[in-house]
Amino acid sequence: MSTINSGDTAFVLACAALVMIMTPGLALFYGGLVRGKNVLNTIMQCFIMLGIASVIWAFIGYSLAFAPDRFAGLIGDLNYVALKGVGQAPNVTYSSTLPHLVFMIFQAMFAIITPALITGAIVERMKFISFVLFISMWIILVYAPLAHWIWGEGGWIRELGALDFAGGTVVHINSAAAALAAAIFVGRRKGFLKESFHPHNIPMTVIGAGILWFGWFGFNAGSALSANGLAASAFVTTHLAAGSAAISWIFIEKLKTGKPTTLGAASGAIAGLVAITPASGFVGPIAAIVIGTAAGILCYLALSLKFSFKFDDSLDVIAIHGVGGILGAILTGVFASTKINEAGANGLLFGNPFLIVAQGVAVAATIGFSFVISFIILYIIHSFIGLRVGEDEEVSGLDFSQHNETAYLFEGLHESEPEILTSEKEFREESKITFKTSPRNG
Amino acid sequence: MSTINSGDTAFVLACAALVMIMTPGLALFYGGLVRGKNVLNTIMQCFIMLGIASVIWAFIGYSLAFAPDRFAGLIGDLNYVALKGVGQAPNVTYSSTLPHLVFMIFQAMFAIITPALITGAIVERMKFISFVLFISMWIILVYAPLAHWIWGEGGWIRELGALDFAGGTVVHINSAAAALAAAIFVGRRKGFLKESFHPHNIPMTVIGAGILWFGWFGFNAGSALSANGLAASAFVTTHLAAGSAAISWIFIEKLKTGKPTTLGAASGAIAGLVAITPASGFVGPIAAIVIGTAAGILCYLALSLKFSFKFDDSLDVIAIHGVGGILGAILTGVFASTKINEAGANGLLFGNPFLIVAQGVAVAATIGFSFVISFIILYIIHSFIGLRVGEDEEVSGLDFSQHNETAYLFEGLHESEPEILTSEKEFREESKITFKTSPRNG
Amino acid sequence: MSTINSGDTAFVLACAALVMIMTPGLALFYGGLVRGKNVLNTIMQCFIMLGIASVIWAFIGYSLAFAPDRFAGLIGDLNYVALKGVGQAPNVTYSSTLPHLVFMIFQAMFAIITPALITGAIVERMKFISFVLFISMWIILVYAPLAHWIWGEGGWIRELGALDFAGGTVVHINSAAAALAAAIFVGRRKGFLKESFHPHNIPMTVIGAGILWFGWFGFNAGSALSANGLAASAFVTTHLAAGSAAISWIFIEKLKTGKPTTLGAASGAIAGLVAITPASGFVGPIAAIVIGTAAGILCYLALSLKFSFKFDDSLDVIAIHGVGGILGAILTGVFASTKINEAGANGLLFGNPFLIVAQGVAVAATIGFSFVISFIILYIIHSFIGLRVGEDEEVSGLDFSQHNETAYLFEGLHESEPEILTSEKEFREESKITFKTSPRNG
Amino acid sequence: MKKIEAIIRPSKLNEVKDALSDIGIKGITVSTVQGFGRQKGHTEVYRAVQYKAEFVPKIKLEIIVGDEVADQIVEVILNTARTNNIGDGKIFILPIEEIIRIRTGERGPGAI
Amino acid sequence: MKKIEAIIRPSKLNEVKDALSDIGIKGITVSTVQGFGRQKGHTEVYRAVQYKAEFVPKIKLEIIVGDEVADQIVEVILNTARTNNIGDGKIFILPIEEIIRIRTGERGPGAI
Amino acid sequence: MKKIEAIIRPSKLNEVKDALSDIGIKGITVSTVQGFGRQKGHTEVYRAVQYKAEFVPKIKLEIIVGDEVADQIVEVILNTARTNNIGDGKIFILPIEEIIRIRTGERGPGAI
Ligand SMILES: Nc1ncnc2c1ncn2[C@@H]1O[C@H](COP(=O)(O)OP(=O)(O)O)[C@@H](O)[C@H]1O
Ligand SMILES: Nc1ncnc2c1ncn2[C@@H]1O[C@H](COP(=O)(O)OP(=O)(O)O)[C@@H](O)[C@H]1O
Ligand SMILES: Nc1ncnc2c1ncn2[C@@H]1O[C@H](COP(=O)(O)OP(=O)(O)O)[C@@H](O)[C@H]1O
Repeated sequence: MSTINSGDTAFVLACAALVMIMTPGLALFYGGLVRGKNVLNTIMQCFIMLGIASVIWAFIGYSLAFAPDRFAGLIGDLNYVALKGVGQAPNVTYSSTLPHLVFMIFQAMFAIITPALITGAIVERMKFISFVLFISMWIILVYAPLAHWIWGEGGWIRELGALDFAGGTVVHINSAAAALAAAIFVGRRKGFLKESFHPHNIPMTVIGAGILWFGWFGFNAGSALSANGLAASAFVTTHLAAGSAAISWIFIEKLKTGKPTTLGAASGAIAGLVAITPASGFVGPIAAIVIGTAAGILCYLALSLKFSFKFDDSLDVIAIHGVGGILGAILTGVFASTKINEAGANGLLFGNPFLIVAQGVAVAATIGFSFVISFIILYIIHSFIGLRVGEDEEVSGLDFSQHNETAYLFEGLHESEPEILTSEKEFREESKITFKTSPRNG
Repeated sequence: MSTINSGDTAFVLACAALVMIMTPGLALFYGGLVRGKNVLNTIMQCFIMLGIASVIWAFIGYSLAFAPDRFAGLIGDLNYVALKGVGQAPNVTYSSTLPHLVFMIFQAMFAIITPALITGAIVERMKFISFVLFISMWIILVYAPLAHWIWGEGGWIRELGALDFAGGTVVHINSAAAALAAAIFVGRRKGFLKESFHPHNIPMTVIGAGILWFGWFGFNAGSALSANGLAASAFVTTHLAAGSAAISWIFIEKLKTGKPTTLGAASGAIAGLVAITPASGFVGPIAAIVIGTAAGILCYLALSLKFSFKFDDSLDVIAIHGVGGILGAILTGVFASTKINEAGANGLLFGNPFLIVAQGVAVAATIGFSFVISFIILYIIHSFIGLRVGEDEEVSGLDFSQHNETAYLFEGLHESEPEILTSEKEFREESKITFKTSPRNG
Repeated sequence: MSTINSGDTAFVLACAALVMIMTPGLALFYGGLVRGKNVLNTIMQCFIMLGIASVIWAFIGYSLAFAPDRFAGLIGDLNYVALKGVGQAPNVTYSSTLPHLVFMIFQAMFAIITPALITGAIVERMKFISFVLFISMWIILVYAPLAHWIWGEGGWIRELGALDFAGGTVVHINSAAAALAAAIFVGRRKGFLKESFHPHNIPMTVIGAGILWFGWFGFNAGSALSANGLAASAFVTTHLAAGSAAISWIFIEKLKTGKPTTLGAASGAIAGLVAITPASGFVGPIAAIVIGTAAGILCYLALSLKFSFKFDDSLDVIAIHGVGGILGAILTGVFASTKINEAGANGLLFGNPFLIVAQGVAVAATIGFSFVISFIILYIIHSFIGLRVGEDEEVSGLDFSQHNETAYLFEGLHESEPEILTSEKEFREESKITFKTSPRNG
Repeated sequence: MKKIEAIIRPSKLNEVKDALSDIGIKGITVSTVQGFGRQKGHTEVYRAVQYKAEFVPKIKLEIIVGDEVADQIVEVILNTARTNNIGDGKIFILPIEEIIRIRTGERGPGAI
Repeated sequence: MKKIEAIIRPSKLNEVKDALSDIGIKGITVSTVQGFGRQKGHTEVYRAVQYKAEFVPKIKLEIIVGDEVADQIVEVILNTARTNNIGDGKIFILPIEEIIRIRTGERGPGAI
Repeated sequence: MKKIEAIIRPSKLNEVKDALSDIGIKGITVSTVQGFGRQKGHTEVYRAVQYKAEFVPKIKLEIIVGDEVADQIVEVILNTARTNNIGDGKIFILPIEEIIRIRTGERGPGAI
């Protein structure tokens, strides 16, 4: 029988809130890494996902991903379109102790942050409108199907036996594959390999990492969909992997460049969080430390890929989310144990060589599908309206060129405020305001 | 029988923490919008509410609002003064599954943020001491009675049948009405309509909006006072309304001024959150999207009010919290459904034209009461000590004039630190510190 | 019988996440107070604790603190080394309704923030590597034993009957005693008493305080280890003490220096939170207001200690965490009541003069033990590799000298990006990148 | 041609700029500086310690003009930037040998 | 010796600096300024209100050089900083009487 | 009258200012600049990529003084700003034609 459990409901709602705050956290993380003339555009690309992805999810995305399977494990049907039938009673397919709405909104938060992750590869040069169109189509055509394949009842990769506790494939590898397509298609920033693109505010980035880490507890532990021992286990593995990766990243950094950096610690933590994501509910704490340590080192080394292949993955989405996600997916196939999670499977270390194969298939399918469809979407938008801002706009910065805004106005010229223009008759005499919402002026 | 439910307790305590963080979030939201010379004063006006409003609430406010009704639905009695009798056992009048202290502290967080919202209308010019006095009296004379009318057992508006799930009237319309009184009485900033008051740090504002959104889940879903389907429903409506409003605001902005702005997305989200607040526990998700979309557009259009009527509502409290709150209250009367919440009522759309009338009465009573009493309080303070800083103080900034502080000290002059003065004998020889707490010096 | 309660589990996991976010919050709180050239190092010293302390805790710290007592209440045994046996089933010694992992990770968060607190005393001058070594040894040799003494089953101070609900001794007095040792041993900053060390970003500090306050709900209420009336009570006392202390600090500040400051309100709030920590689960709300008010005043007055004794406790760890912690521990001996918490004891006010004696012993033992062992650890590190950066490095700032980074790059010189150096052959022709991870270049 | 440098209060920038604009000045270069002079800075307080800021934020204007308008500009600045309180600032006049407009390569007064 | 002051676009700083370096210039002092001139600033929008920014961010270079290289420097700046759009900036040449290197106390051209 | 411009290390500002104050200098205008010279900037590292910062933060002092004290000021700056390491900076002396105190309208040496 399905009765709602208040502890589980409290837990998963709190986790949904935690995952929600990850998107503003990501906005800070990315925002600090770009130049000051592009920080608002970077923040905006994350923030607006809270609007766009949420609405798309409610109308169609959730149904495609989690409504009963329609075609051979490929896509959900339209039963839940516009949240029809998604109410306060449980959806026993996914959880018998939670209101269906709780499961839906928890999943919505994943559909918000995943496209936001992609932006790291195209910051400082993509048209905002093209970005919005790209991401809108992407959620429907890439994210929802993939979520169905891997998490949906009847999804073909799930049926295959591949494990992804909280989104190593669906979220991280998926966004990284799309990021690669986008970085290639949108092209390099003016000055790539010639100029430094010095982060404009590293404290902002580190705080963003702190918020991401905080929210990731919701991401991973919440994926247990219940406030139980499994949630606790996922919580612990998440924390330990993040911490170990922060250490291993600054350790190798110290070896390679002489000093441990703050940005390195923050980047390492994120790499660890990415890598533990698929494994978090299947492995024990020491395995988590191994996974985290490996992620810190491997993702650090993967930073060189973009220079070797000369694509401008500006904020290293591929090195961190791609490589970290693949590492995590594969190591899940090594360290997973049914002692941790009965609903899971044993990995290589516990005598089962098949899991790692399934994990490999899941990874390959995710990369292939996401890359190809993302490329096609980009191609279509490119053909109609273009993907990239003009060179002048890139030089003057996207905050101004895309949003008519400037992020900061610091000391000194406070009193030299710019003039206000007006076109409202009644103000003209006494002021210089242009006010654009007035009905008389509209 | 009343037994404490651990899931509900966990949930509402977590929600209380979420509502608490909204006040620092508001400090960021407002702080980023003012000029750099006033950012600390703006932050302080929010932050200090965590002290002042909390203590007033514990001593008297909670009792006036939620102790048993005293005069015909107008005010609570003094039974709970200084939290007498407010303990670990439930107060079954409001919730039988929560410790009474949980209900009290959850409500306290609302009494903190509501006065903080008002500050948006008087930033950059009001004396700090006058502000503190105003707000202290306001919590007792305006907030507590209104909370009693609308949420208190026996409160006359509650008896009338008006619905306000989480504070559309009590929090938003109320603070906006007081903000109008304050904006008028305190007067316009020097340079209003002539100079621009360019926000000094928009990333700060957007992050503030993110934190507000995050905290708002506690605000609205927590108002279910239980971790159940209703809480889930309120959580979902909150999220969707915020997201839709962010979209609709930047959409109309694009039509009117050519570009979607980051500040617009953040402002729209807040408008949507305001509008859904009274409705959040009574309407379904699609209604929430409609309410949010309407709020984004209407609040945007309402921005012009302050220019038409020439009051300096500096950070648009009236346009966002006033107009958004009224819209939400009225649309609650349209979209409310007992299918969502049995304890609620049906709105116009579900065949009940009376609810909208009750909502209108609630709105009108709130505006009238709050505006008039706020005006009287301001008048009294004005008569005794004045409300406004001197013109010189306004020019040099309130951070310095009210708090002897400067918010930022960036690169370059780091080494040219100001001298330290001393009046402590023993230091005079070797240093120049003035230390003000030394007992020998006091 | 021990069965896991989902409400309690949800609550304590949420609280663990809240305590985790305190460390990034502390990074902001401290980071804003230092000069811009040292902000990253300051943030890093906090952030890296999330890595180092977590891993040490998992491998050995938790076992030393909470495994069954080994030597007369002095230390736990090695049963839980590497989290052996710490699983999803409850550890009934500490909580019968939570998975053991939940208790472990909740405690881990305390072991992270405690060493981070110490950094306030040595910012802007300590070598990063020496700091890391110091803190690693400190967690094992100081923190874990002390936690065992006071919280461990069989710990001698616990047996004595001293009360410390959430860490007044273990966390605050302990970190302050170590801070004193470190401030003395590492020495004063160049320019101490001669130059001002003007905070570079007070909004950052205030927001840090807001996040700390938010997280402190997890710290204190979570220490009830259950979502019940006691947790609610601790939540309320925490909030009221923080609020009262913010008020009393700015009040005495106004008397002494003429104006209430924003930094004062934030500092006062932290002082109140510190002082209520040991008392939070034993006293009622009015006692909490008394404790908070006293903390705001006393910690303010204690700021002068560092000038009288001329140690450079740069960010006032001793005045706030030391004095505040001692005050709280003693007042717990005054205001504790078994009416609030049956598992506690009555204090002086409720007729029991013995509790205050036990509290005094706990305080003295904590200070003595922590100070002496910290000093020894510092001495060892000093002898081998030194504690302090060179004078040149101090002048140019620790961000650069310890981490090769610069925190901010603001407007104006955006386009004058520094050149990128290269030593990778294939790039030499077309660019100037030095890439340090390339295997060909490694 | 002359180079006129003026150190003024930040709060006067808009007024001065508008007044200069009114008399036909087409170009000004503005920067933020810190002044040390008779006017004393604020006393700020952090954690009970008072600091005296010795530097006062000022705005520096640099204007290149033909010899004939120099006096007029000085007049305009004197009239608009003055508050009669200590700290109003200074005007310096320097000789200048050449001015070139980068866009066109024009030299001399025509490039102003 | 001459003092050359050039007001240029921020986006041209790197190019100008590299070009000057190439012709053997060893020292430059750079600062950020706000320019008011024929080039008009951006129109920004905050909460439906449009603001016209009258100041445009510019970079100011100051270079002290011997008389003989002054012309060459002007040439280099003209060639690299020019975009042919309004707002390219100005070059000013001022006389200078003495230059001293603090490190060594050297005076005159050798101190450049 | 002379205009003395000095480019110094940020860490020397306080010392120089105090020393100038001691010899009776009443006014100084200070600004932050970036220097490009023999002294090379830091090498910073972001995500495994090393960047060489070519600009070094410096402080610029501007002091208008009567002809007679110019040499004394140069002396004082040389003595206090010197560390004998590359990057100590430069002093430039420029001629100045007039100085006016805005507050009073005074001109010439009395306005200094
Ligand atoms: N001799 C000087 N050289 C350079 N700048 C000066 C000089 N004297 C004053 N200033 C600048 O002018 C500003 C105002 O001078 P101050 O002495 O405070 O007041 P006043 O202009 O009213 O005499 C100072 O802050 C400083 O920036
Ligand atoms: N007479 C002047 N005095 C000082 N600075 C000037 C003067 N004229 C122009 N400038 C500076 O040069 C910059 C460019 O000038 P502007 O008139 O916009 O374009 P252009 O250089 O193409 O004629 C201005 O922003 C200003 O900083
Ligand atoms: N010819 C010059 N013109 C303008 N500024 C210069 C010149 N030469 C040096 N500078 C300034 O002086 C600073 C110090 O010069 P640098 O060559 O690094 O060392 P040093 O002063 O010891 O010779 C530079 O950073 C730059 O700001």
